[in-house]
Amino acid sequence: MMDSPPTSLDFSQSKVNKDLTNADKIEFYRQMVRIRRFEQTALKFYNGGKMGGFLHLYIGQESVAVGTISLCGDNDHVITAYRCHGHALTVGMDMNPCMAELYGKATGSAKGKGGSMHLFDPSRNFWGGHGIVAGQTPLGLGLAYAVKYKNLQGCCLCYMGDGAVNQGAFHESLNIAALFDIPVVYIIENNGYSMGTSQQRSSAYKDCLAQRAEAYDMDWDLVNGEDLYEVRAKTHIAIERARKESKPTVLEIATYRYYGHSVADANAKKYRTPDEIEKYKTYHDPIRLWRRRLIEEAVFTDAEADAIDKEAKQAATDSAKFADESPAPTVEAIFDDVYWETDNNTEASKIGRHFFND
Amino acid sequence: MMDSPPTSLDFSQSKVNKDLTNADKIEFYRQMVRIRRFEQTALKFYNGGKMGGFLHLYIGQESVAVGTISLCGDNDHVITAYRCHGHALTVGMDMNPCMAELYGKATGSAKGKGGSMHLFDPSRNFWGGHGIVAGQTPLGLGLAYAVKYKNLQGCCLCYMGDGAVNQGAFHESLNIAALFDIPVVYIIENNGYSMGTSQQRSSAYKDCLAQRAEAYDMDWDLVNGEDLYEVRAKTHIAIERARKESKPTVLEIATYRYYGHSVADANAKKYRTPDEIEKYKTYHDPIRLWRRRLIEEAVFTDAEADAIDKEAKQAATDSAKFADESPAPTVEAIFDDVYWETDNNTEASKIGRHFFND
Amino acid sequence: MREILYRHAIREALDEELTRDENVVIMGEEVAQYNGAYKVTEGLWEKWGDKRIVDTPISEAGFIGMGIGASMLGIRPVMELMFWSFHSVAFDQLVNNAANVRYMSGGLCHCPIVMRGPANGGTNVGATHSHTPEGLFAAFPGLKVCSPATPADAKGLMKTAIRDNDPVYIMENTLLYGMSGPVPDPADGDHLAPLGKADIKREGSDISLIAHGRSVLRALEAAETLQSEHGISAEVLDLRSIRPLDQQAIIDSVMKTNRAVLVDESKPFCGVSAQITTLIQEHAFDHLDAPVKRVCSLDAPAIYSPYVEDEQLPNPRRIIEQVLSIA
Amino acid sequence: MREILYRHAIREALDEELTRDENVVIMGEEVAQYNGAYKVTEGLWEKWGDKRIVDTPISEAGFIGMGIGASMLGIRPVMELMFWSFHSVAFDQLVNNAANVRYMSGGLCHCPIVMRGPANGGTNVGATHSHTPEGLFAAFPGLKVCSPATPADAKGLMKTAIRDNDPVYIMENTLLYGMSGPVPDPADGDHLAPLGKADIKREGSDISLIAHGRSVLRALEAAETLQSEHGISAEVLDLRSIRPLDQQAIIDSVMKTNRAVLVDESKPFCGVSAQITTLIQEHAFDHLDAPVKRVCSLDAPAIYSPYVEDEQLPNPRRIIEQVLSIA
Ligand SMILES: Cc1ncc(C[n+]2csc(CCOP(=O)(O)OP(=O)(O)O)c2C)c(N)n1
Ligand SMILES: Cc1ncc(C[n+]2csc(CCOP(=O)(O)OP(=O)(O)O)c2C)c(N)n1
Ligand SMILES: [Mg+2]
Ligand SMILES: [Mg+2]
Repeated sequence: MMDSPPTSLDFSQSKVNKDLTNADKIEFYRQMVRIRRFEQTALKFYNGGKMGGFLHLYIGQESVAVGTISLCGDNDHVITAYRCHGHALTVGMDMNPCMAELYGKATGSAKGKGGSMHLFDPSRNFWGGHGIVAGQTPLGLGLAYAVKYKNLQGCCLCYMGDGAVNQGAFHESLNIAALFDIPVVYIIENNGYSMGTSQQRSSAYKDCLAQRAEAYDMDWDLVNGEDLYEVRAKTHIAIERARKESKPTVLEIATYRYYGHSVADANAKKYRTPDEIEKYKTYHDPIRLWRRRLIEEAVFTDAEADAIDKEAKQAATDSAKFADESPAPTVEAIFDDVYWETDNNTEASKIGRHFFND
Repeated sequence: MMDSPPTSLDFSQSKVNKDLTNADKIEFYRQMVRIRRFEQTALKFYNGGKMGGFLHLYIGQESVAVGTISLCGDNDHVITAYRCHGHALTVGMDMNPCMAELYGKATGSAKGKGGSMHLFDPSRNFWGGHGIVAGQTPLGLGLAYAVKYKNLQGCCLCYMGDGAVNQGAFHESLNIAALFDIPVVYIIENNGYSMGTSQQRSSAYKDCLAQRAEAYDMDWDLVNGEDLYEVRAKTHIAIERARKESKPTVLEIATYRYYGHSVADANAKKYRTPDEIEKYKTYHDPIRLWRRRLIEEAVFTDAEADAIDKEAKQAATDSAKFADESPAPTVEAIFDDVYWETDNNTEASKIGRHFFND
Repeated sequence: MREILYRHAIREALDEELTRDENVVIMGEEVAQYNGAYKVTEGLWEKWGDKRIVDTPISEAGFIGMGIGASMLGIRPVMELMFWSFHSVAFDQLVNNAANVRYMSGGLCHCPIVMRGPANGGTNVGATHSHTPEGLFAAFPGLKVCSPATPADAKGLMKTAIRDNDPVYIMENTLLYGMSGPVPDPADGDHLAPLGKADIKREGSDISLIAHGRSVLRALEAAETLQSEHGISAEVLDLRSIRPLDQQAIIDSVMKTNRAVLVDESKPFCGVSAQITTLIQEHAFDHLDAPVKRVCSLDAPAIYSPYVEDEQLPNPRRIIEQVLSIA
Repeated sequence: MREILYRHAIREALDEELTRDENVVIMGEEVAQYNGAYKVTEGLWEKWGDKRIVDTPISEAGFIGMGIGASMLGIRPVMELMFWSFHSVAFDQLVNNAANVRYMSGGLCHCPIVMRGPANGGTNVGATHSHTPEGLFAAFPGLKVCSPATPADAKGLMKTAIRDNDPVYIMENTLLYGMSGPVPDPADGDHLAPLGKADIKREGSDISLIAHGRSVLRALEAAETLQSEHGISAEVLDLRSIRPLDQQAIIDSVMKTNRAVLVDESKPFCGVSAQITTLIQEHAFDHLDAPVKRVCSLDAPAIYSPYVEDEQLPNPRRIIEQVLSIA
């Protein structure tokens, strides 16, 4: 994680990165900044009592979602766990429905039904946002299975945390993925901790977690998440393997979260030293590093970068205003979205009783 | 499995085998033969309509239970799946309660409540007989945990089939075993098939299934199950590792079952060629090989071996008679053995209603 | 009408739907090359091949979750649980992902999947293999559950379920697989049975026996005896579908007979029968001449012994006893 | 009497039992070094160390199964589920191994284990984190289930559960953790509350409100309003234990008031309230002046929105509405 040795390879020269236009590179910056600004704003209003439940911030991990999803095409799908804001914004969801979802408003992407852990946008091939640790890993397998079933060339990127690798469903999924040649790419976003438990205290492993793939004769790789070029280069290999050979991969991307497990995490600074957090922020922050890199490459200027930042901040603020002013769901709406058939008032929905409130 | 190359090492010279007396060696023969005769008798009466449900025969695999359990001491525990007759007899259960359990009689080891899949004898450190594939693997972990918790030097041998390795609970158990240094020895009895599905069609793996242990930085070994000496030698290492270092191991023991998955398996000769079965019986039968070995070693004569066989056959026949003549459980007995407290008529059992038949 | 076996009725349903919709895929342990542990899928792999009929490893959470994920992208998986009892190792996928994904996404995802397999006691396979979880799953809004008692209903409900756009869990019965009954000829058109519609399997006026699955047959047996030996005319209402539930049919029957005995193979505590009792007492309170009685499996884990297991299940003797206690 | 928080009452129970019996071990995610996700186990790791207070990986099936196996050898594990909702990934261990191992072994094994953790809605954590599975588990013979509403009961039931020789599943409530109430001083002796004994939390004569867990508090609120605004004297019976169940107390109360409204945070279909309704209508049929009514969580997956979740749960308004409909 934060002590990963500086990469010796320069991944900017990988084909998939060399082909990038300046506009592409700036767009990645913009996406990362938008995630951060969105979440900082969310944090502020969460603390201000505008939201309920949990708020799991992605801040510090932005390069993972942005780097990996930047490689996705029309037939590629994305599914993740509850720490899902970054993926949601990167696939292209607007801030407004995302923020409104956090607020629990009717204008939220899930009409206020899902909350922070459950952002979804199937129109952008984004299948959530899932709260049960590793519960999404078989679903990701299924999305990829469907892509293959339909004879499409595509894959599913299925994200999870380092703590999630110890759920049985993930292992069942790995075996099936390898056995059936399913084009799924499992991405372990290894931020070093599952809640207050360090990787060392939760997982037995030899060199790294991704290596567990070997048990299933599956390819894997370890990625330094602070370098967007490396994330893209290595993920690209996995995605191509999925698309072209219909073979799965496990990627482990070393990253870090700046905040607690969720905003409610009272111990965030107990199980990690403030020093550890500061060190990461200073030397490994993916946004800072990318910005520096783009300036070095003369892709943009400091001023241009600042403008992007300002714009992101404004968009986030606007989304909070939008959310705040949006209507809450009605109590009646509790009964919508349970059954497709009742929602669509089909013949099937008219036979028998579906709901039982008395 | 049947094509495993002949072992180059002579495991009879391992310390744990060299220390064996002739009586010990004969006892192993006796145990294996007793399993086979018991099951042949069970098969006959199952086909004669004396039992219900399933009957999963262990015939062909006898050397696994006998070889491994022969190493157990007072603080070692055994738990297995539904194919449990071999383990039950080897830990020392009498044939009578075992056969009566198959018959569903009140004199059965579980009073007719468990049936063929659920033989138990905690007084002999034998914890079943479990029907849900891999469901026993966390229990085995717990038994070993308890041994360690009590500061005893011992372990738990936890058996499962080759198909069971793809259940999530097993992987969760492996991680915990390695992480917590639990003295559990997982023994995969690899008979090549889970029902009608060959190992190749159910599992993705590199060289073998036990190798999955590497994912957890755990020791493992591959064992040729037809050689009792090898089974003992390699299992002994694992058991010592558990007892002395409190470290888990995964052992994969190559073996074979002669009959179908259960007696009801109509396809037993479809997914395997008759030739494959015959070849194993002829060249790899563990009882036949052991007998030949002991004759070569001049441990016993053919006539003595036959006498043991005859005795086992008689004991099996007697147990069927015992079972047949035993009383069935009463309908009232259905409500016993649900709660410890009601069984023991404790204070706690007298407060509130525990059963709800109206 | 031609008579076919319950298992063949289901197979026919699967085969017809495989033909109708190329997105239908059958998945489960031993469903393909082995022909199904209970031969429900016999011959389908030979006919349809590897793509449409898929053998899976013993990884229920993994492959059922895979089916759910695939269904979100428009595949229509029909997943066999070799026994419904094995729901326990896939419970999260079954009750969280399948039931909630539509809700948590605000209606953006849907999950047109069918889970099927046998769910019953009576075959001496003991406590871990004899669950009847109709009520367990019907308790989760988002799921639909049905339990056919006859070959015709088994076929009709299966076909409807596969076309339904919500997750439908169909609980069959190993003891029914070998029973035959009339099923309309495919030549006469699609045979569909609606979810949510109960079926009066026997008309009667003195008491309502309300049941589902194999209990319907036990209730019919009891009804014969009640008529011939006690002069009691029992109506037998087959729920067929537990959720959606044909509440109206239940209430109508009880309003006619003023008495009800529920026959339900699940355990009594919080079983389907508890839910039906609650509905009856609420919606037909003034029409009840006696408390609703229940005949469930005796309240202990399923016993193995072939000598007594039958007594643990609802049987005509126990049904008649309850009827006589209130008639 | 001193007042302490519900969470501290539980901690005190754990601490006392850790002291009393060296075989008691606390296990779960974040229970040790982190002090528990909801601080129930705060300070215990510091006091008792690694052997007695064990942090586990996120492997519920694995570690709960481990606890069950250990309990068979005489350890007395108290397992924390960070949320009871996570039962779904450990269901097989919870309902097959823990509930059946005694039965399938003919009484040779026993399983003195406690599973505990919060089981409730109302904290805006959505459909996968808001299960109230009291009825779900009580449906399995072999298991015991309780759900304390007050700090005193939380402590007393916990201590009894740890000493009980059967598996006991205790469903707490995150919204109650921060509430305080009188709990007897340890100096005055062991404070134990029996499983299977309901507690009248408020005497009344016109109607019985029967509840458990946090619903008891909602029922008490409703009772106050019923008295002050409608002159209706409501009795509030706190079940405390769902299995074993104090059926007598339920029947006694209904025989006195002739009317009952059940308040139960679980979903209505096959919930605890359905079981209680069934018992009441059977055992107090002639004493009921009106149908038993229920106030459950509205029958949809738990909604996230803080603006409406409270309306999905039983609340005084909805309780009063049901009472007035039959009073
Ligand atoms: C099955 C299950 N168990 C426990 C939890 C509670 N929980 C939520 S997140 C979490 C930690 C997960 O850590 P990790 O996988 O590393 O992801 P991260 O939070 O670091 O992104 C835990 C224990 C849960 N949601 N689901
Ligand atoms: C969770 C679960 N899924 C499916 C089954 C049905 N089943 C029982 S045994 C078996 C095959 C297991 O094969 P293997 O593990 O190789 O053991 P073997 O029978 O060869 O000893 C299956 C699929 C089950 N009992 N439990
Ligand atoms: Mg993490
Ligand atoms: Mg096998």
